[in-house]
Amino acid sequence: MSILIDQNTRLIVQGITGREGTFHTEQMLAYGTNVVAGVTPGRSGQNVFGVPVYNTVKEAVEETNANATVLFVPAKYTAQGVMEAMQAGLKLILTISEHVPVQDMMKIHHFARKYQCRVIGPNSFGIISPGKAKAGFMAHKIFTPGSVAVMSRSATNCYETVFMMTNKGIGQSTCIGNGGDMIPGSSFVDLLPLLEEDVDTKVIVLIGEIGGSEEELAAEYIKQHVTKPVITLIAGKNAPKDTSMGHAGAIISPDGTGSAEIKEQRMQEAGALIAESTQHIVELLEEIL
Amino acid sequence: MSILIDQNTRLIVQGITGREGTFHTEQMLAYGTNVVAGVTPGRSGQNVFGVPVYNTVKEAVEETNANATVLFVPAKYTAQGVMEAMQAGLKLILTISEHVPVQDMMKIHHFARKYQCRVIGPNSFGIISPGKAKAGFMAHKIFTPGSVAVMSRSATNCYETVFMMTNKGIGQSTCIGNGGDMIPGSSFVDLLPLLEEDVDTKVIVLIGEIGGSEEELAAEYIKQHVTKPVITLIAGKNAPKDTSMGHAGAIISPDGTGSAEIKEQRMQEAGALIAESTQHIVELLEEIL
Amino acid sequence: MKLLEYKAKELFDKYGIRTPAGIVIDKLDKTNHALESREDSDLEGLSQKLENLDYPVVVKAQVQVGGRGKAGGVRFADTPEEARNICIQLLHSNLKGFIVKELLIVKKVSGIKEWYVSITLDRGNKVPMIIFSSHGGVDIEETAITDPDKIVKIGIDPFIGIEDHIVHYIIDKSDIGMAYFDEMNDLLKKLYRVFIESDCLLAEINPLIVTEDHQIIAADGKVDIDDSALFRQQDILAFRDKLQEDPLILDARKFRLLYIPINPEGDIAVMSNGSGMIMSCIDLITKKSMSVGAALDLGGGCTADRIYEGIRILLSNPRIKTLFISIFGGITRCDEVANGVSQAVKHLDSSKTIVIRIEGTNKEEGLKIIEGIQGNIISVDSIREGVKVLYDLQISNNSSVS
Amino acid sequence: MKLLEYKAKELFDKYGIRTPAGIVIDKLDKTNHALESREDSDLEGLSQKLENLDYPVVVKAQVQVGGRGKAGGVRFADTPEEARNICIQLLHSNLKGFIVKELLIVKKVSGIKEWYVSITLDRGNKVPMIIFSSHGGVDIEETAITDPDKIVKIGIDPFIGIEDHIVHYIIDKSDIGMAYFDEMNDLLKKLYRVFIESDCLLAEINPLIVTEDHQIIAADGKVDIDDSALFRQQDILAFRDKLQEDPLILDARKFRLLYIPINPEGDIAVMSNGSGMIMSCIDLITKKSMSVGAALDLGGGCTADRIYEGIRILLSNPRIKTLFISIFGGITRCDEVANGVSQAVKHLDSSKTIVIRIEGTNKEEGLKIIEGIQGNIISVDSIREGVKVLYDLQISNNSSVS
Repeated sequence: MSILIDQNTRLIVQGITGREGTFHTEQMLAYGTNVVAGVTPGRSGQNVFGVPVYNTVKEAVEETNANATVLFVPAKYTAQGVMEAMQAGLKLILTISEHVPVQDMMKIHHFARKYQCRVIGPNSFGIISPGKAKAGFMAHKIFTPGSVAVMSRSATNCYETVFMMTNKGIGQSTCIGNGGDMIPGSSFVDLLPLLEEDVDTKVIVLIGEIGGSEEELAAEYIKQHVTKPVITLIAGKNAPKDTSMGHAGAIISPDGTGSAEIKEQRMQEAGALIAESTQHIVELLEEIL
Repeated sequence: MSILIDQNTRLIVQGITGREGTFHTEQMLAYGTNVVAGVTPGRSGQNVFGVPVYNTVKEAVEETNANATVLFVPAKYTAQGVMEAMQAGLKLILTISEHVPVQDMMKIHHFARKYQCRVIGPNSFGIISPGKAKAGFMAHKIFTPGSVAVMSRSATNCYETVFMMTNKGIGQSTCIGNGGDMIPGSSFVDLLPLLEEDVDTKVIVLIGEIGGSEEELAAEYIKQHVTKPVITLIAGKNAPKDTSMGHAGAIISPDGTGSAEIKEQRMQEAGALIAESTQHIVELLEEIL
Repeated sequence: MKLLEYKAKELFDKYGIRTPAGIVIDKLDKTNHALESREDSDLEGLSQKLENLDYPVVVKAQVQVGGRGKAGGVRFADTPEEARNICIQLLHSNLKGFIVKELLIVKKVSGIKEWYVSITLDRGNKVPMIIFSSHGGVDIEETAITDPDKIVKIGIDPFIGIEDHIVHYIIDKSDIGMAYFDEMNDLLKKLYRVFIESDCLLAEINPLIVTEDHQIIAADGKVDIDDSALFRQQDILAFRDKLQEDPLILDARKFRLLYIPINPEGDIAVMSNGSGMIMSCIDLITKKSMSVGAALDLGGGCTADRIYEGIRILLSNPRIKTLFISIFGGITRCDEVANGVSQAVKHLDSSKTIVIRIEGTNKEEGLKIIEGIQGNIISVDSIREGVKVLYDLQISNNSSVS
Repeated sequence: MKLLEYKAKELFDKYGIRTPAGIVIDKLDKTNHALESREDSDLEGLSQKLENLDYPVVVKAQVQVGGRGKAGGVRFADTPEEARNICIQLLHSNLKGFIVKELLIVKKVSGIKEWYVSITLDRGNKVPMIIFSSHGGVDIEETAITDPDKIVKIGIDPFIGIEDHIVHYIIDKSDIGMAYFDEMNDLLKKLYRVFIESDCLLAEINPLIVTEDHQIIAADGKVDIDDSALFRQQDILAFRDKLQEDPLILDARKFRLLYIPINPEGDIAVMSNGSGMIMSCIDLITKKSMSVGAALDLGGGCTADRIYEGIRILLSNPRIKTLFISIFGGITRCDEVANGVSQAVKHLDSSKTIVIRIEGTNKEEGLKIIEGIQGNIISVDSIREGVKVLYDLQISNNSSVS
């Protein structure tokens, strides 16, 4: 078992005829992902590596019975594409682009609640359940099947960690890129219940960073509901206040909200193991497993 | 036990200083309902029969820890009042006025899903759990505690039925006025799960009428999930097509959608007992109990 | 509330939906007078109006009735003279029971295709729904039955509205071709605005004519407005008075009472303080093979004088022989009802009978008043008993007639 | 992106929010020239502008810096002459490191109260949040700590917006009195429109001055716009070029690179292909008591020439002695990185060192290129090893200096 993405996923690629969409469709197919349809308005009837293209998500769903979608579309069209996918009834929507306007994501957040669907991203590398399927743009070679779930706001910190894990023979059940934006479609606390339930996940690695209060909320949830060991890294301990660290979401408010100290403290109180670096995460994993 | 309304309900009356609001606050208090606050903008600091009045629902909730509200406000202000109650965090909202615009109710329906709250009405007499509490304007004298739950789109058919039940010594667990509008806040299918679960409800009476497909959806649910006996009456078997029968929702489409025949058929297939009249409902109850 | 075609056209025009150019012949008082007296010399106003049109034209009688075309209410004219003759024939004529008071005269549009489009309320999903078919025109209802695949339906999230993918979907499913995207996109978004901003229950265009140069034109429209929202649709509310409605409906409305015509042949009337009970009574009466002609809903808390008016209105219909009043009093007080009835019985035609059943608030006081009433009134203690009395009356009436 | 006060005022004015009347002194090229040469005779343009104002006025230096008032950047004048002198003193002066290029001169507003209001993004609840206090002005931050009850916060559902009950709630909780309902209602709805329509992260008014005749005036404003939304805020995007930003930020932006100033005293720079790794590197470096001066985020898929420019920009800061490059290549190819570095090393100042660690796509090719580079470059195999090398360099630098 894995969560969210596996062999039963029937994936749509929105923006499949674009440069990124085409490239990663090939990559995902090569990894074994069941990409059943692509969507680009005005390109119905074409195909990309044998994947049929439709004008609308709704037709793609009706024709192929797809159950998830990944968007390779520019940030300015992301909200529109996500809303289309929601209205077409999809319950898992992954969005990759960086720099989606905050108000667009605010809108998506509220609609996702209404449509009871899960949005991952934006500014996310996607999701991979190693050995089964991937949806997104992650360099899949570094991943290997196993029992550690990884959730990360940062792609590079996740890759770094996973690479070292794989080198040490520690595999992953599912790795999720939450994305580095101010308003992610899903935050740690939205995904923790799935990981806690997943029989194939033995340890949860949670790579957070400064800004917002997702880690604090996750800590509260971990305290009350999570029985599995959790290892966490909070990046940005030495970032200056009121300065965005590249990720739109990685910013400590002038009043100190979103600082790494509070996040680490809450996580410690919740019983999570605090890692000092990506390498330290792997060392802690070696101790536990 | 009862559902939705009982001794633990802490009720707000929105529009408490209006003629209807004041009159029914007195009635509800007399029946033992715990009316904890009233709301009328600009009337903060006043009180009505000892009930403190606030300018906003949010303040009323903060000050009195209220958990339900009933609106005695004109139809044109109903949507606004309901939305305010939702935003103040209330999860049970009863609305009484007739002739709320359809698009207002459409809006309310979608927001209620988002706020995960239950709206009953509009054009509803409210809810009563006999002997415990009532919220609404029903003539409570005819009700008596017991084990039959009644849900009705029509107030008069409900009264008529309950009056005869009480005369025959058959009491009610909870009676709910779903309201006669095109888009009710809650329809039968939304409430059936609560009645199926309620240990004090032994039989469910469902008084429907022509128009829409609430009875058909209820039948589907009953077939699959309801183990208790269900008695149903469908009013309007002889109403002409394309003519509203007083209730905005009681209208058979030109194409025949919403006819009583289909509703009765579906209910019969679901194993419900079909009553020919309100009096027949009571006769069937006497046979069952 | 259903709008007349010309009012629907006016609404479409306001939102920039393309409709055929045309005029409305209505408040031509002089013309009307002339028509009544058939004095041709007074019809100059009409002639002048007709001169400026682009021929051929269609002259359409503005009446709220189905099958208008077959009844001769839609006619074509190639010249102003022809049009004038048709106008004279149609104005003030009787079309299936309705007097023709207005005519809509529009340029005859010829097209290469006839489509159908409407936005309606999907009660199940609580959203506006677009219905589109590339097989529009008079046969749309048949198409819906014989070839449902030719009809595309798609719900619109009211908080999102019509985005491009909705238009793409409709075009793909109906196979009309992406060349129509701009026209369809523009039309659907405008029609949706009409639907939302005018509180519609239905906004329909049929036929939607596709011209040779691929423009689409709303050749005929039906619009139904939510009665509950008329308070914020002042423009349309004002128009309501122009509609030819049953005078009894209008009379009742003055007293905030709801008169509902049921079966034109029926000889029983039903009055109650709630529509649920009205429907229940009609069901029981009809089950006994009797026929209800009309019903009247008093609503809650009705007073004696309004009850009196309600009875007067129901019994002013000469077909109605018997009135069944069934009251379950909550806010409505039985003594008020009894007082209203008492007043009404004084003016009661001797051939008519009132059967009354009261229950609930102030029942005892009400019964006492009823006992004191002299006249054709029978008091009963339940709906079922009331229906039995109605049945007995029917039998004795029939036997006395025969 | 934070707007200068006068641009915030311009935005408020556009939405009809009441602000003090005033002028902006900016593109007075002649004036500026005159100021530089201190030739009084050339200042006529300025004098003329100042003549038409309503005195007393406040002259405010337009710079993006906190504590502007205490640093002498906000001054009062009773006459045009006084204003002129202040202008001459302030324009082109240096205020906490920023050259004053624009002045906002407004009528001095005297009020009976100073309130605070802002709309900000509540990241937790994903809604705009109104923050209001009847204890506004310079002490607002202190009030937030010492007297949090004096600050009212309420979230706005973005699909509903500000309804009357929101305004009632704020008035009740802050106890300013219902007499201010109309003014507050108007202001909040306008400020909310500013927030939504301009894609704000923050729209703040402080102080919000209440005049003797109970009008409320936005005397100073802060507006922060979502950078990701600038594509649809063309007006504001154009204004960005006016802001005085670190020239290195501007230089990097030209190459679609993100330059992030960290500690002005730091002598190490960090470059990576993702902000997560940048933060991780800074954390590890700082933990070893070293200090990072700046960082540069390459983003994904960066090419050799852009990498070259990134290195050039980071090392153009004379304080920076060592550059740590850490790459985990997914889309980014290690050979491209190595080629960029190779190019940069050719121009490398002999006092500076590059420490590089590459991993991922095309690592082998990259390492081969790096091996061939002649110059101050050290290749390492992990972040931890890289930090250790940085530490050793620091030690040896320090000892060689001492």
